[in-house]
Amino acid sequence: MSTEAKRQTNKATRADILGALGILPVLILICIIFAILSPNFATPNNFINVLRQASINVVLAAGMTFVILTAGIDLSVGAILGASAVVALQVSLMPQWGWAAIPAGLLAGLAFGLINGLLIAYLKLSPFVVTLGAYSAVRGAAYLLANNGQTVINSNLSFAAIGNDSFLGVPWLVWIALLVILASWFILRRTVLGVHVYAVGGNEQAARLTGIKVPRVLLFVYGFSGLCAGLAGVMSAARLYSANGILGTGYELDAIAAVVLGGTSLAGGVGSVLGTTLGAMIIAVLNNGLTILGVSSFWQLVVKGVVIVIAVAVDRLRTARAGR
Amino acid sequence: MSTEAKRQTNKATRADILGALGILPVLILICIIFAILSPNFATPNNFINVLRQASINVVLAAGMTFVILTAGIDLSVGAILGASAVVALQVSLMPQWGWAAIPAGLLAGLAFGLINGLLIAYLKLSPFVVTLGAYSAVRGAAYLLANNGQTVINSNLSFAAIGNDSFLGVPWLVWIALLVILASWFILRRTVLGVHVYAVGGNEQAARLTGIKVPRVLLFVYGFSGLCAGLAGVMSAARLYSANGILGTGYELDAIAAVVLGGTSLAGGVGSVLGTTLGAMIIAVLNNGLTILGVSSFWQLVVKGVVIVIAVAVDRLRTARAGR
Amino acid sequence: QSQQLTKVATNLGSLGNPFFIRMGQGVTDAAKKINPNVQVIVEAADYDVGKQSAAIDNYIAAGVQILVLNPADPEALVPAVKRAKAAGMTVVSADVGIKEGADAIITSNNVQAGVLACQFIADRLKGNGNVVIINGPPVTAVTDRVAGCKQVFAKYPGIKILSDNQNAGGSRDGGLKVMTDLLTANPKIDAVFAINDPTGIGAELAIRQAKREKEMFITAVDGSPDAVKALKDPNSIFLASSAQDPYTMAARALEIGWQIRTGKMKPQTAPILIPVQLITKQNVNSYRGWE
Amino acid sequence: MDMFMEPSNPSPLPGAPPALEMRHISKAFPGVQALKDVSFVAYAGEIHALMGENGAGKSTLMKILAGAYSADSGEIRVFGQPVRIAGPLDARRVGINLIYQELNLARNLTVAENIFMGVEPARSGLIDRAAMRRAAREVLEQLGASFGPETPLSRLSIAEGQLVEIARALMFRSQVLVMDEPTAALSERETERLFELIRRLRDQGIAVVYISHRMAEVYALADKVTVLRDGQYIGTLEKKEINAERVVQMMVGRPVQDFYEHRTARTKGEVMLEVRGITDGKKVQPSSFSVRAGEILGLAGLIGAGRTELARLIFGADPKASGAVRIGGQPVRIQSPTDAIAAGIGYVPENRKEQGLFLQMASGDNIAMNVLSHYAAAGIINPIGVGQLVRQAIKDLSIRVASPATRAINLSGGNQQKLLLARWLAIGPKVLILDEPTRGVDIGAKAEIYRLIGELAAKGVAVVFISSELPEVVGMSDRVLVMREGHLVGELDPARGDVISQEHIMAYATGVKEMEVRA
Ligand SMILES: Nc1ncnc2c1ncn2[C@@H]1O[C@H](COP(=O)(O)OP(=O)(O)OP(=O)(O)O)[C@@H](O)[C@H]1O
Ligand SMILES: Nc1ncnc2c1ncn2[C@@H]1O[C@H](COP(=O)(O)OP(=O)(O)OP(=O)(O)O)[C@@H](O)[C@H]1O
Ligand SMILES: [Mg+2]
Ligand SMILES: [Mg+2]
Repeated sequence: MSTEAKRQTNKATRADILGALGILPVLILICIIFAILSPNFATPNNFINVLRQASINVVLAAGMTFVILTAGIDLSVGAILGASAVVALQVSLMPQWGWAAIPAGLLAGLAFGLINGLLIAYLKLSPFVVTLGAYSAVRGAAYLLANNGQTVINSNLSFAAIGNDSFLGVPWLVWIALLVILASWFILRRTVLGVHVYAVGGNEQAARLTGIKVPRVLLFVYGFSGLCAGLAGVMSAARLYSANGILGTGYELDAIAAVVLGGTSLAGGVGSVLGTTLGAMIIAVLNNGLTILGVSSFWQLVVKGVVIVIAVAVDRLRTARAGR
Repeated sequence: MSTEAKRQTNKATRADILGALGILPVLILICIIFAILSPNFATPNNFINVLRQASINVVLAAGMTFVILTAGIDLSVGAILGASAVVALQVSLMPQWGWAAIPAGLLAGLAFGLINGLLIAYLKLSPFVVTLGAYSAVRGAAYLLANNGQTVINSNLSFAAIGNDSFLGVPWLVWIALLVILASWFILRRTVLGVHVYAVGGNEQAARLTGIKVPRVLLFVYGFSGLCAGLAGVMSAARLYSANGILGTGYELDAIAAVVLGGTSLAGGVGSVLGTTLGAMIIAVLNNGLTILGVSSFWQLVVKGVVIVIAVAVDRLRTARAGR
Repeated sequence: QSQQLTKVATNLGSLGNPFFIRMGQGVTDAAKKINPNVQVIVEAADYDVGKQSAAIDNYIAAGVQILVLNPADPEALVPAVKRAKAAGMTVVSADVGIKEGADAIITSNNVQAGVLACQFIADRLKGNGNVVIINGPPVTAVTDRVAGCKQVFAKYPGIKILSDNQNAGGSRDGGLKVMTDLLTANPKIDAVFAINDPTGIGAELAIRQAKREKEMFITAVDGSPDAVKALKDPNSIFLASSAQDPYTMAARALEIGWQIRTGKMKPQTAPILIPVQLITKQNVNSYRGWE
Repeated sequence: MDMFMEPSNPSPLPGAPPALEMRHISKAFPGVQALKDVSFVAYAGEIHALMGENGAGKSTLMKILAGAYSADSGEIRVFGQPVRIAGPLDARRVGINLIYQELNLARNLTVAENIFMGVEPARSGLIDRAAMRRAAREVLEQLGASFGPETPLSRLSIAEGQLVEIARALMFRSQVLVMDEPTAALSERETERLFELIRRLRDQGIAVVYISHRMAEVYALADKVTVLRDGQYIGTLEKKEINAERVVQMMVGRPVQDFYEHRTARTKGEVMLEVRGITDGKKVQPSSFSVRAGEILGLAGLIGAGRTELARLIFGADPKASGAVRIGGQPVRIQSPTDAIAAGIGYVPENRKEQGLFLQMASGDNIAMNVLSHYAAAGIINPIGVGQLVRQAIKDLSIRVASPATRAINLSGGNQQKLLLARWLAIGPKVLILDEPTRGVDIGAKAEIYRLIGELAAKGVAVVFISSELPEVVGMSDRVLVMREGHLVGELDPARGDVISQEHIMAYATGVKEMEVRA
């Protein structure tokens, strides 16, 4: 690599990181407050713990980032997570097919995502409508797949290690989330497809007029989001040794919140998966810290809502000031 | 009124109705199918029943229509409904203050809505973020207001008639919903403010540069949405003689679905409250008809999701065809 | 009144919980015994009073004859139940009682369930130790259990409740999440009371994750197959569950409803209490379970 | 309703204070000092042209006047009275109206609603639609608009939208009327009509501030010219002092020669693009023509004649009803822009912000967008290759940009247009269709764009050059086709003895002369 190219790469990367940094001060502030208020917060163990708790949301939110970058939205990821987890568990219980559990879970997620994508890309339906429909329909499917609303349990789950073991002291769940972040970052920043994702979100009409196959890009992002939800489903299943139809209810809002906290614009075209990761960390730290402090569930809801708004407001003010 | 003005009025009204009609064939089709499949569906009593069940969603969705017309969104209406219902009940239990229960519920809704509006209009935060924060924070407030997660009950509720009595054979709940529709229609079509709502949704910059006080318009729509949610909370409380913090969970999605089914564009500027009403009717009819047919909850979810997507797709194809 | 049972409905807490799934099956099977062609509507309100009230109106419209209702709230549902009664429906309140209006009430005693599970804790800890209560959605079935539990602990000054205000949503993943954080917050925990089996099993996963299974044990409420499995596992720290029998309870509710409807039994306001039985590692083999 | 237009004051008394006085205005944007101590004076009853390159600060100065921005320092006086303008309504209240450069219209509303946006006639909050319609119709008639007040704006073209903007400004009694490039989207006939109107307004004693990049218009209209450069006031010329060289020199700081002439001797090759009977079954009637390699074919016509639609049909952006396209003699199936690009056709759309640019993305990405896959293996981009391409393009087209990472939104209009040209040059097109490539671009940048087009043709590209600015069509084209109402109605081919002139083009475009195109 020539030095100039390297410099350019570095610059782009730095811009990336700086953009994502928007929310970092808020995250650090929250951590400091919790560390002061509770001696149990700032321990290595709890750090790992927060990472693990963030991991599933990170995976969902990575997929969501792609979707939101194209100015879309995916309300169905929570439902897809549930359905995929159920599929993975059902397959894990089939005598000869246990090995296929993970692929089956991933495929289920991908399939649901592609159906969303087909409707959005080729029938040109609004993403909100399609995934709102899927939010309901896939949730129903999840219950039905779980033998009509039962909880599917497998105490000898072949892939339980994913959910419960560690590698180099870091849980597998965290490694997986890390891998998803890296892969997403790579796709968005280093591939043609990634540039096209930004282009479609930035100006769909212009994208079409420069020959970008917009429907394919859309199909990809919803497929990818579904795949991420499927992976998150497998991760949940591995962690819980079980799955049922209700699993993942409301997770879509956490994923969207992570993306938005991370500075990705709902209008599309602007944002990064690094920001999303920080956004997911804020949510995880809040959940963890407030529980450690013993704040009641009701007050947790209040604090979380207020912090989300403040965090975004701070980011906005900071950007406005820096802009001067 | 001059004849020209009258003609004009008629024309506008007709355009309104035609626009909203988009979804009417779908509604009629669904009704016919249910009527064929179950003798209990097409009875006068059940008709009233469906209207009553639609009423609360209609009120929420009317407020949501204003918000979505400005290209915004209000995810907090379900939570505001819960909090307002709790406030109304708490006040109704105060010895001297029973009469103030309804105003208190409405005011609570209005206040939450105005807080949303202030943050969106003056801090220029994204509506999605603000109301996502409120979704959590107001829900927490609802639990806290209900004496820490209890159910607040008043068996001698002074305004219970609203929820349970009828006038001219039609439940008060339905009259209220009707009133809200008419008022919304009137505001949107006959007042300057209404035109400004459409203008802000159509082109915010143009609205600003022509001297429309965009922040005031936004404050109004979120305040109005909050007020509608407060009213819906009072209606729920009246129907149930009680309220708790969980009340209204997920209602925001039904309200948004009604608006979107009714042909209002999430991009803002296009749509009508008549369409929203039909959208809310579709949702109510589906809930009612599927239950009457004895379809299992799981399949209900599937059918509802699929019908939402199909309804919007049919509308789209119809519009595309007519556009030729 | 028609002597043919054609339409039955049951409206339950949440279909995300195996307990309610079993209740649905109990109602369905019992109704099919009376008339194999009966139509049974099984729905859940997700603890939402408003949704449940609206569902009851739909049952009235559908011409449902017997409703087995698991009220989201014992008082808030009274008006809706009265409407159903006025429309000629027979209403039996199951699992959770209802203040007035029902033809019969058949409940497992949730307060007692909490008492039994927590008495087990108190006994095993010999009245001294740190406990956490993993709470759930704020509905009476849950708050009663917590109340029963606290009644017991109140008698033991040596028992310290470290946490009782965390809502784990009554689910396995919620239990896992909340317990993980509670473990971080509290370096020394001796016992855990979870408001239902899924929460308890989620908590056990968290404890194993933290490798602190030597330190504490868990009790819960339900007696679900899941819990039975854990109780039979010698390594499990899930030691006791206040067993309810949702299937039998729901089936009984339907049968009673049918008897009242056909005049073979009088409506009654006194609740029929299904006693709760604490199953432990010792007696689990004689427990019939939910099957 | 005192805001409505009424015949107003007679010509000003000598020694009367100027209608508008802006003193020592400064304004900074993040990273840009847009205006530095600019003063500007306009008298009642004069048409005062404001000129300057892209980014000189013309629009910013006027937006401050109209209350869209607030100045960092400086003072504004109207007829000698200091006024405080904090918002758009303040400006209107003192009789200042601005027609913005970018259309400020809501496409979801009707024409009348757009005209009255923000100042709807009302009685106690209830809107008076009849009054609104009546007044709107009057103004539209005055402008000779072909549409009524109830027409939904979404049905109008850009040009017609521009008329709505003008109507909006005329609706209210103005002391000062500012028009920021009002003719950018208009063609000759509308422009003529607008000029008549502007002169009438001047004669009624209104001070008209007119911003344009078109020298011919300034000649035709202006009583005075004020020039800005880099946010600074350079000078003001009286009518008799106005001449092109002088103005241009003030604008760019150096002399510029006659820049339209790029019709260098080029060898024209074989027929490269051949269009046969192409039609959308709606606006574009079956059209046939061909362009040779190395030829610049001008495509002229009045606004709404259907040139853009024809170009989009060829490019596959809209579905065709029938017709065929050949490239280099080979039939090609074009159903989407992707197909067209694969066949070697490039298209620079007429509205660069809405249809061309990715404003939030890096300039480099904007340039490389079409050829990313050429610099990628298995979909993974080789940043070195792309970097080289981008830097070369920036150099070749002398695009003024801080770095390839600068977002497109931060570039001036001319440089944005060059980004688009660079994007299409990168694919090495056989055919390039340019739709109004110089719209809203300043003189200096225009000259460079002309040079680029000339070079392209010299390299053997077949160029279709769509423009509403007749001087450049005349100056650039080897051959001219004229469209009217969806038909190709005339051809001016010097090789067959025709003379390419504005008069001939207008004769066809307006239907004075008619002839089917020689295929
Ligand atoms: N809202 C804004 N934010 C930041 N910079 C701006 C903004 N508006 C204008 N500028 C910058 O201010 C300078 C002056 O711009 P302005 O639009 O006034 O130029 P102009 O003379 O009207 O150019 P043109 O002929 O292209 O319309 C430019 O450098 C421009 O990039
Ligand atoms: N009736 C219409 N409905 C929708 N879009 C229109 C309509 N008329 C024009 N447009 C669009 O508006 C844009 C610009 O309109 P304009 O009047 O410049 O059309 P045009 O036919 O391209 O004119 P010209 O032939 O002079 O280029 C074009 O993209 C065109 O597609
Ligand atoms: Mg300008
Ligand atoms: Mg055009």
